[in-house]
Formats: sequence, C-alpha cells, structure tokens
Amino acid sequence: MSVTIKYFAWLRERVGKAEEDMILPAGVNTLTELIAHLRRQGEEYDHAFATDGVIRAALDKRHVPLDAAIGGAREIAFFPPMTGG
Amino acid sequence: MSVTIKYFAWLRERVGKAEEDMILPAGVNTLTELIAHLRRQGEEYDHAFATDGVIRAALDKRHVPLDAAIGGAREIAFFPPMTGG
Amino acid sequence: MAVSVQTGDFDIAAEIASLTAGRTDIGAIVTFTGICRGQDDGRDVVALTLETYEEMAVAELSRLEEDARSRWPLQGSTIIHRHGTMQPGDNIVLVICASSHRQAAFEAASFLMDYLKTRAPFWKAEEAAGGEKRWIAAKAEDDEAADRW
Amino acid sequence: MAVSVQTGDFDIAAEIASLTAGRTDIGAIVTFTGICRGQDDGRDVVALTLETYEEMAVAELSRLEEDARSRWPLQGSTIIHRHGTMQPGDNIVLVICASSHRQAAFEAASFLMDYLKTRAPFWKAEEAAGGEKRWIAAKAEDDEAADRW
Repeated sequence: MSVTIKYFAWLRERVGKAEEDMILPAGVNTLTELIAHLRRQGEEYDHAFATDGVIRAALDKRHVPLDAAIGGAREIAFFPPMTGG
Repeated sequence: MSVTIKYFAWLRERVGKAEEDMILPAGVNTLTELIAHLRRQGEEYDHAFATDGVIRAALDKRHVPLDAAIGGAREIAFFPPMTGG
Repeated sequence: MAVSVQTGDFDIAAEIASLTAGRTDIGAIVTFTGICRGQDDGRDVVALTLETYEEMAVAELSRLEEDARSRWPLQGSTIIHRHGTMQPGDNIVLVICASSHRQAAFEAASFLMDYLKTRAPFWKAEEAAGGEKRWIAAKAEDDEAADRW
Repeated sequence: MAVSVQTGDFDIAAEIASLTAGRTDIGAIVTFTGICRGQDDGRDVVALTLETYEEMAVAELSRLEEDARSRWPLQGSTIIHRHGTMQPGDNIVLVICASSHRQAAFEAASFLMDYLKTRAPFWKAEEAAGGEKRWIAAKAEDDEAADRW
C-alpha cells in the first residue's frame, strides 16, 4: 500500500524534503514502527527523528499517538509540537 | 452646609426630580440618617426609599455604604443597583 | 488608558488601531462588545434606554481601569460605554485590553466587564413591543461574577 | 461558523459585521487578536514565518470550533489563522465568539485560543536582527493552559 508521508518545520528541514510516497514494508504497522524504519533509511532521517518524545503525528489530518496503527491511512504527517496562535 | 443630592433611574422617577440642593439639618451625619430625613419630606420620598437594602449611594462620585458619614461631601447620589454593561 | 462615556457609537477597528499604532510590543488584544438584544426573558424589546451618572461613570471606569492595570501587565486598555436610547443590534459597551500575552488580556477584559456591570453607574430601561417600559433588575449572577476576582 | 487559513490579513470589523448582520439575538462578542511582536525572550525579531499543514489546519480548527460550540451556547464564531511571513505588528490570528451572554463568549474564545495553540498545525520560525532564523519551541505553559478545559 502506498502512503504519502509529510514532514513539517524542522523535521522537514532535517529530512530534506516536504513529502514522499512510500510503500510500507511488511512489519510496519504502527507509527513507531514506521519511525524505526525511516531512521534506517539514512543519517538525515536518523537525525530528524532522534529527539524522542517530541515528534507528533497525524493520520489523514487527525492527531494520533505514535503507537497508533497506520491501518488504511493514505496520508501520514510528522511534525514538532505546534507553535501557532 | 449645602449639598447637592442626585437621584437616578426609578429612584429619580419616584422622587420626581433628578437633583436638589439642600442644607443638611443638624443630626444628619450619615447617609442612613439623610434617608430617614428625606422620607419625612413627603410620600414620594417615602415611596422612593421604601425598598430597604436595595438603594446604593455615592459621595462625591465614589461608592460608599449607607452608614458612611457624609462629612464634607458636596454631592450625594442615590440610585438602584447598577445594570450597565 | 482611555475611558469614554458617550451617546454615539464606537468603531472597534479604530479603537484597536489607536492602541497599537507604532507599537510592536503588543502580542494579544481582547475586545468585548456588548450589544442590545431584541429579546430579554422572552419579551420582545424595541428599545433600550441607558441612564448614567456621567461624571461618576467616567471616574469609576477610570478607577476600574487603574485596578486592572495594577493586576495584569497591560500595554493598553480602552473602555467605552454608551448612554441614551438604543435599538436591538446597537453597540452598548466596548472593552479592549492589550498585553504581551493572551492570558492577561483575556482575564483583564473579563474582570473589567464583571466589575463594570456591578460598579459603573448605568441603569437600563427596556421598552417592550407594547410600549411598556421597565427598569431592568440587577442580576445576582453579576454580583457573583464580580466577586470571583 | 467560519474557519479560514490564509496568507492575507483580516479585518476585525468586517468579520464581526458578518457574524452579526441582521441578527438581534447576540448580546456579547469577544474577539482575540494575536499579533507578531518585535521582541521575544529579549531578542529583536525582524520577521516571523508561519508554516502550516494547511488541509489539516482547516480540519483541526473546524473540529475545535465544533467542540467549542458543543460546550458553550454560541450564536456564531470565526477563526482565522494566517501563514507565511509576517513583520512585527502584523496580525497572526483572530478568534471571535458571539453569544447571548458574556461569560460564554469569553470562555469559548479563551478555550479556542488555548486549544489552537497546542493542536492547530502551525509552526513559527523567528528571524532575528542578525539574520539568524530559529524555530520557536513549544511552551509547557501552553499545554497547561489547554489542559484546564
């Protein structure tokens, strides 16, 4: 299944791209597992996700905890804590 | 000593005037004493001040309790609880 | 730092602009606008007349504003209260509080409104559809709201 | 009942007018305006860039608005959040809540701002006078403010 992964703010800068499409490999069912998978894709990913406990995520534009199952989501977003307002 | 007494809202309507000047008689030292004095001046005053515990007052444009001494105040105001805003 | 008791309407945008003109230290502005409603306690209201003790109103609103500024770090504040006769939909009162941070602006504006309701010398008389006029009674909940500060 | 995520500025007076047009049941309007400050933590700020996840921001602000409307009796509400690059003094965010009574309008506006700060997908990057750019860190006090509701 192909999903779109989006990155924002300093996570986007560290990863070096705003979004990418990806076929989720077998064994990647939760966002935590996806992060572990991404960190093995290169130093930029490893650096981007190194700050444990800070990264937030959304599935199809809704906040979810990192242990959430990806299920049939088509769009996954990772970002730092929000600072709007 | 001459003071100006002002009445507002339904107190003004019941007394039948917006203000009057008065020489305070001997023995009238507090607002409570002034009210008792006014109530003896006629039925309209008696009716206006009949609603015990509701009337508020100000001395020289500052809220004061009814047991306040009139002292050297030049302007005394009586009015119902405020309903602005 | 401006208090006005007036018969005419006010312009929120102009009032905000005059508080913020040339400044870059204000991060939060809260405004409260009180508006004349067309229904009150199930009665249709065709007009609302606000009586005031004008000199005391200006003095009391100024004291309330000083009080708010001593409790919260405000960079500016405005209180405008109208008197005279208004129709449903018309503006009655405007409070603006400007601060570096939102919480101070929210709290100060809410405080000013609660206090203004119980301390500023204004009295409302409602005119119902049938021509009957009645003085609005003060609400116990307004005293309670002011007591929480 | 209006949410907008936009690059352009907003006009408070026009937004209030569109909420109140033709209505006489609104008694209280509270607005909150967030403004770009020229100083932050003692640093001079020359520009502020707001990044957003726009589709989610619209969805999340709409959910927050629904939440507010389920908690308080609101007759109208507006949330406008800008993104892009702003200078000190520029407007960033506008929240308006209209209700029959002031307490509901104050609380709903304060709630929306607290939640918006921690849940709406916007990220601020400050540009200092020397040209240095840094992402602003989220504040623990913002989480605490949202937790009180």
